[in-house]
Amino acid sequence: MVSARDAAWLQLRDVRVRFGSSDAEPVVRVDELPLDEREFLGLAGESGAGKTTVGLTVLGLTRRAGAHVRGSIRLAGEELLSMPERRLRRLRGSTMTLIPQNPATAFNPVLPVGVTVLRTLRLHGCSRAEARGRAAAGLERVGLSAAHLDRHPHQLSGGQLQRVAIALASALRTRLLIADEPTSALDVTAQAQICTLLTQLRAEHGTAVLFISHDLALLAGLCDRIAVLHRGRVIEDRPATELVTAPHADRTRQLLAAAPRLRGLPVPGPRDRRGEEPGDENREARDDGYDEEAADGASGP
Amino acid sequence: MSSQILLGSRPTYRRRRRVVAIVAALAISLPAAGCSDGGARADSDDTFVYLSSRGLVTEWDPARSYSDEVVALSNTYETLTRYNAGSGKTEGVLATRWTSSKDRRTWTFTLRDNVRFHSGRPLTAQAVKASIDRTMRLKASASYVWDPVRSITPIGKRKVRFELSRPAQLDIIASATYAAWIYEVSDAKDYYKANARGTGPYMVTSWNPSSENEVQLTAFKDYWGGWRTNQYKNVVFQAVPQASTEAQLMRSGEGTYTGGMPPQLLDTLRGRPDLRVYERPSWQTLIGLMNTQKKPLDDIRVRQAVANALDYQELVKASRGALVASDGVIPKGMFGHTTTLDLPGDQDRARKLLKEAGYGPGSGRTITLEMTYPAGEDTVRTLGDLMKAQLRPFGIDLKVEGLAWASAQWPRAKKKNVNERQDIFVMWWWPDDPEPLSYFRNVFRTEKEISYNLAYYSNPELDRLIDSVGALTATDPDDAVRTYRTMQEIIIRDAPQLFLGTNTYQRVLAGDVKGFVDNPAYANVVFVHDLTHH
Amino acid sequence: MRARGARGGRTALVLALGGAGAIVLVALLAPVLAPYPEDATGAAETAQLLRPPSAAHWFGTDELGRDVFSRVLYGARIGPVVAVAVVTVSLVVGTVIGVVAGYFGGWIDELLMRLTDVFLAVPALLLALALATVLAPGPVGLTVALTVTWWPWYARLVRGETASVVGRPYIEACRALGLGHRRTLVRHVLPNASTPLLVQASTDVGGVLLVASGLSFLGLGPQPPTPDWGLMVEQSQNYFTTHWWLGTFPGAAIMLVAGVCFLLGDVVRDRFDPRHVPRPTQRA
Amino acid sequence: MKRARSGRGRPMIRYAARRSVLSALVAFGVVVLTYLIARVVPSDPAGVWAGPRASAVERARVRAELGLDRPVAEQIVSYLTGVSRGDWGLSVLTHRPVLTDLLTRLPNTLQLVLAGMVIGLAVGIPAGLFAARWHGGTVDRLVRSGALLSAAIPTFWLALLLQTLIASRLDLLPIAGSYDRAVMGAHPVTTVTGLPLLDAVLTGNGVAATDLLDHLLLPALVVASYPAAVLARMVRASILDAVGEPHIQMVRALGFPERVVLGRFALRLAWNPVLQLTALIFGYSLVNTFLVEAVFDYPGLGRYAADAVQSLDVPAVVGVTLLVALLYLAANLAVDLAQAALDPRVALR
Repeated sequence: MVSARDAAWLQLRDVRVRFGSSDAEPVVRVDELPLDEREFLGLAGESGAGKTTVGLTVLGLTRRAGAHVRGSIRLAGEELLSMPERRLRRLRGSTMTLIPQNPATAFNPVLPVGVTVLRTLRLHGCSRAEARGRAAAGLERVGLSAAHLDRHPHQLSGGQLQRVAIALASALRTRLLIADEPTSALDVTAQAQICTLLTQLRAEHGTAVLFISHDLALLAGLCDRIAVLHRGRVIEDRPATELVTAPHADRTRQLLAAAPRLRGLPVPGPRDRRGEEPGDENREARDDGYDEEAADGASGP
Repeated sequence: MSSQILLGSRPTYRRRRRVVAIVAALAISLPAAGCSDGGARADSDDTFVYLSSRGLVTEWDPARSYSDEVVALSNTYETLTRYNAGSGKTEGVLATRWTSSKDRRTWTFTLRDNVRFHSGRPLTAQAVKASIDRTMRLKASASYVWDPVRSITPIGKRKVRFELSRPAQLDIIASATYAAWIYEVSDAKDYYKANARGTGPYMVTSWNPSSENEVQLTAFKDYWGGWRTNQYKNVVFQAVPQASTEAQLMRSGEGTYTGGMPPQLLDTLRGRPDLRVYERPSWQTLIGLMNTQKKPLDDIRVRQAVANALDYQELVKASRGALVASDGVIPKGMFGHTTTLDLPGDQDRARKLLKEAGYGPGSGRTITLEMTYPAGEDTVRTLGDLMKAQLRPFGIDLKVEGLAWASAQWPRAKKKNVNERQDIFVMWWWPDDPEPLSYFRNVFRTEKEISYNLAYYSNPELDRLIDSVGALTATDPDDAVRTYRTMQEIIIRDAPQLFLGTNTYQRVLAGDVKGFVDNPAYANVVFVHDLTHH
Repeated sequence: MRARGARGGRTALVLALGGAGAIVLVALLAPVLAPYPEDATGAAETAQLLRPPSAAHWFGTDELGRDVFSRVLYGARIGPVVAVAVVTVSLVVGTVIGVVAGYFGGWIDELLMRLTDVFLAVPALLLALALATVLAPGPVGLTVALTVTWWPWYARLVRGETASVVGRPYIEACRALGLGHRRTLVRHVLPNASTPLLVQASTDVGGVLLVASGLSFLGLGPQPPTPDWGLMVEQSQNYFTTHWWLGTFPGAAIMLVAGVCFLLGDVVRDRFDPRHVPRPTQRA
Repeated sequence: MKRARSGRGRPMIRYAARRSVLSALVAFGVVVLTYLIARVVPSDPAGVWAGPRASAVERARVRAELGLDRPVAEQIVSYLTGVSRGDWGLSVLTHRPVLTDLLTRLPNTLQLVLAGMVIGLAVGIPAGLFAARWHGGTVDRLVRSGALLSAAIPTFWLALLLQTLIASRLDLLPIAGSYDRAVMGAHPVTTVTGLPLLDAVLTGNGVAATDLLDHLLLPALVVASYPAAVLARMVRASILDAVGEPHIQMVRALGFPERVVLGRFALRLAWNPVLQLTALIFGYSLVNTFLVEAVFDYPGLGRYAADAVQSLDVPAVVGVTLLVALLYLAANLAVDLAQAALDPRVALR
């Protein structure tokens, strides 16, 4: 790889993530994965390839699940892996955050969504009034209104909830979004809307996005670059169009074959509904080595 | 309260307060507790705190009261006379002197001057007549003690004459624990409620049933006996169900008197300088009544065998001070008492009797006996377990059951079907007046409707003696003593009763109380006006 | 972490099963194990009153000179047996009522469930208290009183499980195939309800023991000289400050047995129903 | 938006109405049940009333006065109509209206139960939280075994142990009772709410409050033992259950410290089960106080019930049962409604 990449804004190097014991077979073996500001990086791969683990590792959330992480992840020159939890925590939300897979389960079901939104803004230094203002502005930008803050998750649609999540990221002026299959639970219209909003976000705040999906067609239409993950390794990392039109690796080809609908077309399209099956998520979570409670909970209420 | 007690209790009190202050500060923010221990305890000095194990007053009417409230009412009401168990004589209370005709059928009582009721009205001969008449008319409580009285006539304001239908010792009757109080009479509804209509040294200030400090009495200013500074001006009756709590309250100086305490707890109070333990035998006897109408105890030999099989010394020992051995039916200190009776307790004889009756070890027949006792009596329960162990070698299986007196033990004893009744009925007996007659008349006289003859015993010879001995006591005391002896011998011979023991009163009082006399004629009553402190 | 969880689970399993086994053994072998078996059945030894624990009397002697250790051992034949009996009978009664309510639904369900509501609205200890005063004091009366208060819990549990199973396609299929009610119930409905029942029952043995001991403590259980633990604690009440050993050991025995039952319930639950959020066992 | 709001209000009202009607039905059933039980008791209320040594004549008089000579069916009917009018009959033991007796005793018991529940919640919830936070660690193991023990410990035995150790041996707290007579005599409490401790605090009567608290602490600790245990277990399980949920992952990714993630977001999910449990525990504790009061001589409903049971005071036994059942039903109803308010999904079910 080119040495200029060393200066990338976010740089993963020799990252090994193991679950169970420190000498177990690593589930993630990423030798190198850079991401620049404003860049959209698609992270593709079949279920169990370790996509989500990479995303959570960047956020520093795999350690909590009992993972052993080695290597280096630098963000704007700062090493995240050796960073004390307290500082890392401050980066979460403000500098980087997660756009969840299934918005219906990503908000506390017994709290109005506004509670989470406002509390987050206040956590990152907003005053009460400031938080309200920013939240309202963010919501308007995504086509919602401040009134939606009083709603409980079950009173909002999946697309609306996902827009709330993006509005929050926008209000926080987050620089790095880990979007973990953010559209897999949504219908086509909502999917398109979300992708548009993410692009808008980049335009306004220079946000970089690590977009995790197994849908190469979707990634191809949205991302600058796509990295394909297989068994925890990056087997291909190239500009999006290049990768879609002329894949090098067999796995990439297989992935493309799995999404045959709109090969090469840079338009987000409909996709299969696999991601909606809880069992599937479970399997992935468990392969990633989460502890039992976490895995169990993932199936949602 | 003596300085000793204050000094003794203060440090612990302080310590307690500090801990609580910490806890309080943690738990809730209390307003600053600017309290002084001394101020809080100021009123205890002239308050006599009577601890009792259960709620006290269920009946305020002095003509109907027949239960625990007697300990309170005896301080608010007075009788014409009071029996002094020490001297064996009656002493004047509302009456100053009394005379009787030779045949003991006419009695004249002279009333004390300057006695006033709590209402302020003076005590008159007319009032005495009215109150005793009402008590007799209501036929409640122990009003039967007045049965010999045919008429009451006031003579002037100060004298009352009683005409009797048979000879009787009326000065003793007039000193009875229940139904002998002199009070103001009214038909008004709730006239006798949470108050006193008597002449006694104390008036009722508050009654909070089902609260801890149930009854509070305060001094009656115009009491004829007058007031000195070191007398108790207030009396509180505090219900404390747990004996261990009573012990603690006595130790901390919060209680002035407690009447009954298990031996192991009493031991922890002995020898303390701030407390004093008074012990004396009472007139309260623990008796086991054997069912003379139900197999197998209908067989006199089996009854005698059971009576002889028990080891009474061991029972007394197991009671650890709560009991002394009984000398017979009549307890020590009472008219007619004798120590020379031939009481059962011969185990060899028990074996022989059982063999004759066809029971006992080796006969292949076991006797199963059901014994009931009033629930809540720790000592009796212990004795029951011990009796069971003692009777086992004799081939007798004793089943011991503690039952609530009024709702289970007594009703069961009165069941129509004899076979549903118990075999042995254990209870305490004590007299309503200072005469031994009730130990026989109430318990062993033939009864048409069952009341207390729970041995279901009937002996015409004994009945005849019971009917005559009352009058005899009044006219020929020596003959009466002989008669009582014969009566006791009959009971021992026919064995309807087990002489389990006589209760020893064990009272604990604050060490500075002076003048306390435990009078068995008034079970558990403390005449607080008689006491002084400091 | 997973390894540790498993190891912790195994320790609990060993503790629970070992404890339960030990309790059963003690109950069975009490006459052999007790140094003074006659002390548990109504002997008295007035030469040995209230001796503190010693080599001869491990738990000391009581107010009648009886060996507390022997009595505590014999106590394993009373409280725990009552508890097991109560749970067993309640289980049977509750299951029948619950299955009937859940399977047939409609007004039968409504009627039976309102009936259980009435029973459940009166806390068990209180209802048992009222009942125990009616019934003759003793282990049998205690068992009856507690059973009357306990069955509604199982009835409700079984009804819920049954109702949830009844809606499933294979039961519909059973009905469509013309299988009899009884056969459908026994073959297909009951097995589904058995796991939560088993979990609840093992926990409840401990709960019932505690309530039964409470009633004994209030004097509504077995009568003296029965070496029932609750009764022994009650009898020791006025001795507690001066002769601690009288009440401490029987009380500890109750705690031990109840603890083992609860642990057993946890272990069974972890085995069969790992996602369970515990519901409190009814103790009052 | 309008649609959503009205949609939320209506099920709530319907839900509340339905729950209230059901509660009333159950309450009626409880009256019948308790009366039937009490009627089976072969007792002699007149004998209790007239005293242990009353004559047959006197007992007959009392029997007629109390209406006990009438047919049983007639007695039940008159009892039921009486209850609805607030006349719960006369206690044969105290000779006073049962309702008056009960209301005299209720504040102490309520105070005890509430104090116990407060301690139980204050200990149980944090304990469960800590156990979940350090799941699998030493804290967790301590909490779990502690909870197991305090659920398994017989209430009356714990009461005796604490009484002996803390009150009797160490003399740190009073051994029994609900107040010190001397203190109350010098600093009487003005009645505001009826709960003595609360009243003392409200009226700024520090001395009395301290004394009342002194007496309340040990019994309340005993009452708290079981609630604390169950709550700790429940909170721990609910939080562990929630930890794997995506929304917990989400708030972590938003930068909340673990303390807030568990203590605010995950615990919020446990509110409903905790509430439900609290109602159940309330009923349990109400009756559990019977045993606690028996040991600590605390003059509440429990001791009243024990006395009533002992002397087969039928109207009193029925009265206590009814009152406790009503309180329990009321608590359940309140919790059901609170639950529906906290989690709007409940009312829709």
